[in-house]
Amino acid sequence: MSTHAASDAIDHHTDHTTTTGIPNKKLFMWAFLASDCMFFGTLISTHLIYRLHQTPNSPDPKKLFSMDLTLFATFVLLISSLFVALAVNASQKGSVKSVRSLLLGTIVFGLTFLSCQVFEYGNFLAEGLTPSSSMFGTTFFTLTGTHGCHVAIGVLWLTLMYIRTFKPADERPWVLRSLGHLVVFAAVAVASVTIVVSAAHAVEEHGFTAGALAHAGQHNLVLIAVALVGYAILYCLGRTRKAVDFSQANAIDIESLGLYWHFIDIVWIVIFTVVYLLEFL
Amino acid sequence: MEASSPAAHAGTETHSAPKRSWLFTRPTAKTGLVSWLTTVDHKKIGLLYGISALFFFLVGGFEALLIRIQLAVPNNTFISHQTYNEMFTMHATTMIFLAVMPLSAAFFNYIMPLQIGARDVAFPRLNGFAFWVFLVGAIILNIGWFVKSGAPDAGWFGYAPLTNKAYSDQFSGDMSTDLWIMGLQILGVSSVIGSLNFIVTIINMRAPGMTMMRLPVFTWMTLFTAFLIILSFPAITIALVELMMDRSFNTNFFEAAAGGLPILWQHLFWIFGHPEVYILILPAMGIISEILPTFSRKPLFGYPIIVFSGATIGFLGFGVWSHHMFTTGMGSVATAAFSLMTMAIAVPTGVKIFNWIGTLWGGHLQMRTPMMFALGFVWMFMFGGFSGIMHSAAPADAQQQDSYFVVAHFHYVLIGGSVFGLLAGIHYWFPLIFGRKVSEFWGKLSFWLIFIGFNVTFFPMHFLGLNGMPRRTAVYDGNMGWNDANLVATIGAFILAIGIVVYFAVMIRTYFKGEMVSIDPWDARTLEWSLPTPPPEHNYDVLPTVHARDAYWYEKTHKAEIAKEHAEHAKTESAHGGIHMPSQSWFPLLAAVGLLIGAILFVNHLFLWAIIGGGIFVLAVYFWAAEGPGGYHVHLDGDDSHGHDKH
Amino acid sequence: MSAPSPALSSGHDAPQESKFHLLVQMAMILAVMTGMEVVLVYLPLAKWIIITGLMTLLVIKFIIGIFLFMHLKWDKLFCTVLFLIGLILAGGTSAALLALFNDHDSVPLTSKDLSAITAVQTVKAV
Amino acid sequence: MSLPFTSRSILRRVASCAAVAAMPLFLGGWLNWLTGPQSTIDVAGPVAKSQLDVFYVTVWVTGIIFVLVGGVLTYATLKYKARNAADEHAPTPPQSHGNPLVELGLIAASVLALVFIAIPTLKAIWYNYDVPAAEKQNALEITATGYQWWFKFEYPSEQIDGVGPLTTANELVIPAGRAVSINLRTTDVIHSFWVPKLAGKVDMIPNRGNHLWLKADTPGYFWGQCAEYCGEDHAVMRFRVIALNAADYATWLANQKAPARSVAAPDAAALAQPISAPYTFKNPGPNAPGWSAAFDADPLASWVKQQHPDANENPVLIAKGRELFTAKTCVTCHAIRGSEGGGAPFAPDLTHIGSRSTIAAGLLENTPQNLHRWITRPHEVKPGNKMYMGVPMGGGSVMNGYMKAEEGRLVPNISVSDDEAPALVAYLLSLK
Ligand code: HEA
Ligand code: HEA
Ligand code: HEC
Ligand code: CUA
Ligand SMILES: [Cu+2]
Repeated sequence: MSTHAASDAIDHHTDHTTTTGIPNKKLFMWAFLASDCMFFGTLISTHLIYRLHQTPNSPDPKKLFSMDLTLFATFVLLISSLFVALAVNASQKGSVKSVRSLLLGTIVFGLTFLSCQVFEYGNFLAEGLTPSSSMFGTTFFTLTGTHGCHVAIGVLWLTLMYIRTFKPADERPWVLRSLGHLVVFAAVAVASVTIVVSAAHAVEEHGFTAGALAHAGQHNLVLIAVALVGYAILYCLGRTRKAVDFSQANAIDIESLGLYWHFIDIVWIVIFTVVYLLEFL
Repeated sequence: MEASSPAAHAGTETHSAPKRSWLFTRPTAKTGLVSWLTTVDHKKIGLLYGISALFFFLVGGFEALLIRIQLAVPNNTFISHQTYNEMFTMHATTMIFLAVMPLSAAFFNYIMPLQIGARDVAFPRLNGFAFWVFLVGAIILNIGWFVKSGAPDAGWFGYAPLTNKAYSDQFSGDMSTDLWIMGLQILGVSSVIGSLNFIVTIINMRAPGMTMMRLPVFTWMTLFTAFLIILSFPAITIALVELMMDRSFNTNFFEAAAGGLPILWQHLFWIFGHPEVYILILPAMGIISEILPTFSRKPLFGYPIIVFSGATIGFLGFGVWSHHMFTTGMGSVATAAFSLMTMAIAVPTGVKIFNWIGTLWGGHLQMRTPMMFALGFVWMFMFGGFSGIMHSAAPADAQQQDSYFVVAHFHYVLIGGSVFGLLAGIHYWFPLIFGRKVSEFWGKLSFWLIFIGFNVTFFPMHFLGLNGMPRRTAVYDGNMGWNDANLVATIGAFILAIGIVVYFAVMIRTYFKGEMVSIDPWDARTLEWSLPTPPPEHNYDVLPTVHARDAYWYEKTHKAEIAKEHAEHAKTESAHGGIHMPSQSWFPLLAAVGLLIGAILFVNHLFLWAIIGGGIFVLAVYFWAAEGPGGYHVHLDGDDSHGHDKH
Repeated sequence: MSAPSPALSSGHDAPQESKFHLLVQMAMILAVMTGMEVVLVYLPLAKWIIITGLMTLLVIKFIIGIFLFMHLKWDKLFCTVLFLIGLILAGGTSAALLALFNDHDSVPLTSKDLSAITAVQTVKAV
Repeated sequence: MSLPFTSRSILRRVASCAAVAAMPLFLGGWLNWLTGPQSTIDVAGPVAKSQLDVFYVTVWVTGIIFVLVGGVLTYATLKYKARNAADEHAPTPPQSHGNPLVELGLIAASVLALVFIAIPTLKAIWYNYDVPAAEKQNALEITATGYQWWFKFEYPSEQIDGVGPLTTANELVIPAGRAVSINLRTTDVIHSFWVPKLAGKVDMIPNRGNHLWLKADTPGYFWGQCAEYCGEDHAVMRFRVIALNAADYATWLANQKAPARSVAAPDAAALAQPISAPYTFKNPGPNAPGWSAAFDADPLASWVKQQHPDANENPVLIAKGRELFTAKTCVTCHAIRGSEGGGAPFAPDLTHIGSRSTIAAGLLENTPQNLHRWITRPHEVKPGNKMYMGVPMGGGSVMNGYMKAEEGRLVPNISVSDDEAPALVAYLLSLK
């Protein structure tokens, strides 16, 4: 709670204003994650229970799942997890620059993961598997969708944190600009994801050829334009040279975010094994 | 109220540098509507919880009276089947989620930080948010009364597939079940957020010297309750999500024809539901564990064991859920396992009872009203616990499940237990909170009316159950041998209602006209009583240092030592810039409003529009984060030498 | 309550540097283990061996995740305890649920294998 | 501070007077309040008996503990209570903190007490689960299916050629002294099968193959009721179980397996005559009871009487009723085997409705008055019942009943007037 200026050696593992020395935010996150264990525990159990007793019309997940895609998504999430871990590390050393790039990296990988999921959903829907078509669809979409929502919230949080690092040190009005930043960010993210997913679909259909890519590009000209303009704006917004109000003292914020992100990653590790791999036996 | 407090006439000064956008101008009103809407003071939030809870207690009680009138005589036509079903659904939902839980939360908020010697909870704005979200949930649940679809009517545990669209929605657009789902979901969010806050507060915000094994038992029970909440609510959250998916997006979770398992709902619900009943009782046990020592003038007997048994009850409580499902054909092994686990809970619970008696033993019992309610609690809870044990024997329960025997059991533990405990707590802490004391005569009169009315209402229900009367039945025939007991129960309910009315009338009168008291009217033992009444906004002028378990009792017996210590600490504290207090904020309220708008649109199946609400919510949270915790310093008039420092 | 321990501030900077490498290495180990999992699935081994293997790998990944990536190793023990309460309860609840639904009394009427089971029962009864 | 002593003693006196006054109520009530037709105490079969025995064990164990703990509590309260001003201001008692030995002893005692409960509990759980092996061979199998808001009973061992198993509704007839194994099914929501005097309940859960077993020691007539909340009419979803000795059971079976009784129709001239109803109908209003003390005096005998055709039955009315039954589209839902159409599985089989002692799911006794009331005003008897509202068939389609949905509103579809009803009543009652 202390608002005194950061002394030169901040101890990131103990907060001397609290009784136990554990920073409040960290304790809060761990308690929340304990709760989230029950959340995902019951949700995954639901899926497994329905897998245990399949209905006769149940589709064969082995035929639907794409091991390549899932594996790719898993690695993507793993790398994003590493990035966020490094971001925490960097923030504790107070290097705002590397925090920013690491956060950006996490965001990119988080979005890539979401793109994979969108892509996968698209394939499943095309194969006729919908949330209401069968029990497998119901539990699969609900489980992975809930996880995906957690990832999306995580990406939003990461983005806000990223923008937060630009908060000027003086009390200049900054909120509106930050909101603009966020909106452009969101537009770019949505546009990029859409483009990538449609490119992936094109590649899947026609093979990895220039023609396929060009075809996908043609269909998404507007989006590509939006994305390019957006990137330019983001680049400008990211060029602040002024002093910012972000220091080692904020490491705990990054760390809380990191805890959340890692946990989602770990949940995915569980999902990867019990929802995907087990079906291949 | 704050103004009348002796120490609170204080200079304040904001923390942060001057140039702030109007968006982030922190509200500073200390009285009036705005002060309540933007408050982050745990005591004000506690009062908000308390008042809402008591209001809903009356509403729930009113619904109960309608139930009792309908059942007074056989084949009654006072209300229709449909209305009756709405009544018991809403009665239970209201009593559990809108009355007892928030009333417990009121005590957690008001008393717990005082007991651990803190100035506020760990996340003050989050605390305000939890309350507003609670109110949103309460509103959503009760909208049904005012719209065409009617109030929720699927029973308080909403067994699938009765909640599926096919059965709740057969001939008309019925959104009452959607309201129920959304209301509970939102209440869950509120409870979990509040509980996370309490956990962090208790672990991290204790005054120096307040080790865990010196925590007052009420604080311990707050901690356990908070843990039960954060660990059990996720199960119902998932169940409600699945149900919501079924209703809104045509998934199959509980669609038997598509392979859905309605029994899964029961498991998920009771994985939450059984811990929930301990969520309802542990706070009351905590209150009782404060009152009995105070009025016996002795420390709590077997403190460590009481604490440990609280933890055991909480933990075991997660392993017994299927005792609500003994009649669902689980198979012998599962039934036996849950039967034995349930019985095991009697041991730690018994330990508490024994220790409370041990506390009385050899004491000087002062029979004040809170003490009467506390003793009433011990008797009635024990009685209800015994019928719980009868349920836990699965073969016997096959005859009792869904009969009035269960209704008797749970009202004994819920009213005789939770409600008695909470009513005792109101009496006990009233002088601290409002500086006035309830008249003993009227207090005791209300106690006896409630006690007698309660027993006359619910004792006969054991017989009704054993005589085969199923619960949730709007009418019964006159040839079943149930007429007398039902009539007696209805009469009892009215005695009980009179008792409650007396109780409330006395409270209101006392608030305005009651006998004024000064510090520590009961000669109590825990820290909160060292405060002036009502406590100032910053609670403690000087943060206390705790030397023993009954901290205030120790202070009273070591006056000189403590005075010296206080003086020293006061000096250091003002050298550090005075007392730091968190700033008020609009954003918790705003975020909750966003939630309300989104939820209402969602239950009307306007999914895209609901995003508006979500947007308001996200924006409010964003501003909340951007405005930062803020804060200002209070400088007590007493030590002017340190004056209004520049910061 | 807790006195500031002198060890903490001294052992501060050096481990930070090595922590970077540690984290990168851990990510690589996790990646390798994920690869192993996938390979394991396709190996011609008995089902129970594969499942045991998968679960072991899962647990190890989980532990690396929480202790190293999530810093539990360096944090106060209480954080670990706090999280484990949730984890153990969730694990226990899930296990109990699966056991309950695995019981033959719980085989749903729509189950694919119900016919198989009734067949077995009739064979036994005869 | 302290209370005026006078008012305290007045309070106490009032309280004890009330307690004394209540005593006979509770003690006398004990008997009256536990012997109803759905009593779980006054049992009539081995399953209910085993459950009752466990219950008594719990009552004894907890009762003794209650007396002991309550006694100590009372003693402590009375002994240590401050009675006067001197007590109030006495110096504080010794600040003692606890006694581990006492605690451990009490914990051990509690565990011991629980063991006493646990052993019979475990035994009974296994006993209740299924018919004992020795009786399995001889057991009768029944399939009971819950519908919103009535019960269907099928006898898989009693197949009728070209039809399937013998099917009845709302009254389950079983042989006394023989174990009955009941499969519990439902097609809509959860219901629960509960005949307190014979056995504790087991739920009927969608997509779940539950079962229970029970046995009636002697012939008798038993009340049962749905015990899981199942929607609007849960309160009036009842049924009966009739246990007969072997010979009576065989007779009953033979009669039930036969097609519906057909009363020879009189000639056309007789049919053309207007016939006045053999009774005058008085509408008793919604929720009015449908039972009579005369029936309850000896329900089994009353049931037996119901098996035989009424001596004064009027063939003209019956024939008219039979026509109406088709004309009013009752046949689309109800099966009357051997005469009108096949009916549908979601409505009670009416082949032998005249021989049942109750209608509308055990709610009303099967008398002309009550039948009349039911078929003219089903919604007053059972608001929202599916015969009135129509039966949902899944996928949003509905088999229309007395009402049908039109443009989102319910409009009348079938109506049976008070003048038409006597014919239908006569016909239905003739189906013995
Ligand atoms: C405050 C809430 C509360 C509390 C504390 C309890 C406490 C207990 N409950 Fe209760 N219960 C409910 C609220 C509560 N219950 C509700 C709301 C329902 C119904 C839900 C619904 O269907 O709507 C319910 C239903 C319910 C059922 C399901 C009944 C059914 O539907 O068929 C069962 C079954 O086992 C049960 C058992 C118990 C037991 C064993 C305890 C034990 O914790 C009690 C332990 C206490 C004692 C035993 C007394 C003191 C002990 C001693 C003096 C020691 C010595 C004693 C012995 C050795 C026996 N309860
Ligand atoms: C904490 C929980 C709690 C509390 C306090 C109560 C309190 C009461 N309950 Fe409740 N009850 C439940 C929880 C609770 N109940 C639950 C969980 C169920 C199961 C529901 C289900 O099956 O789904 C249930 C069901 C239930 C039934 C069974 C219904 C059925 O199965 O058909 C009955 C029947 O008598 C009943 C009666 C009462 C009575 C008379 C009170 C009394 O104690 C109430 C006392 C209070 C008052 C009498 C208020 C007095 C106020 C006024 C007179 C003023 C009114 C003014 C305004 C509204 C402005 N309750
Ligand atoms: C939509 C289908 C439907 C139609 C049409 C219908 N019924 Fe019914 N009937 C039912 C259902 C469903 C019940 C069970 C109602 C209950 O008890 O909740 C029932 C119950 C009965 C019963 C009581 C049966 C018992 O065993 O308790 C009688 C008698 C009866 N109907 C007669 C009639 C007559 C006469 C008509 C025509 C005028 C008719 N029904 C038309 C569906 C129908
Ligand atoms: Cu069927 Cu209640
Ligand atoms: Cu329970």
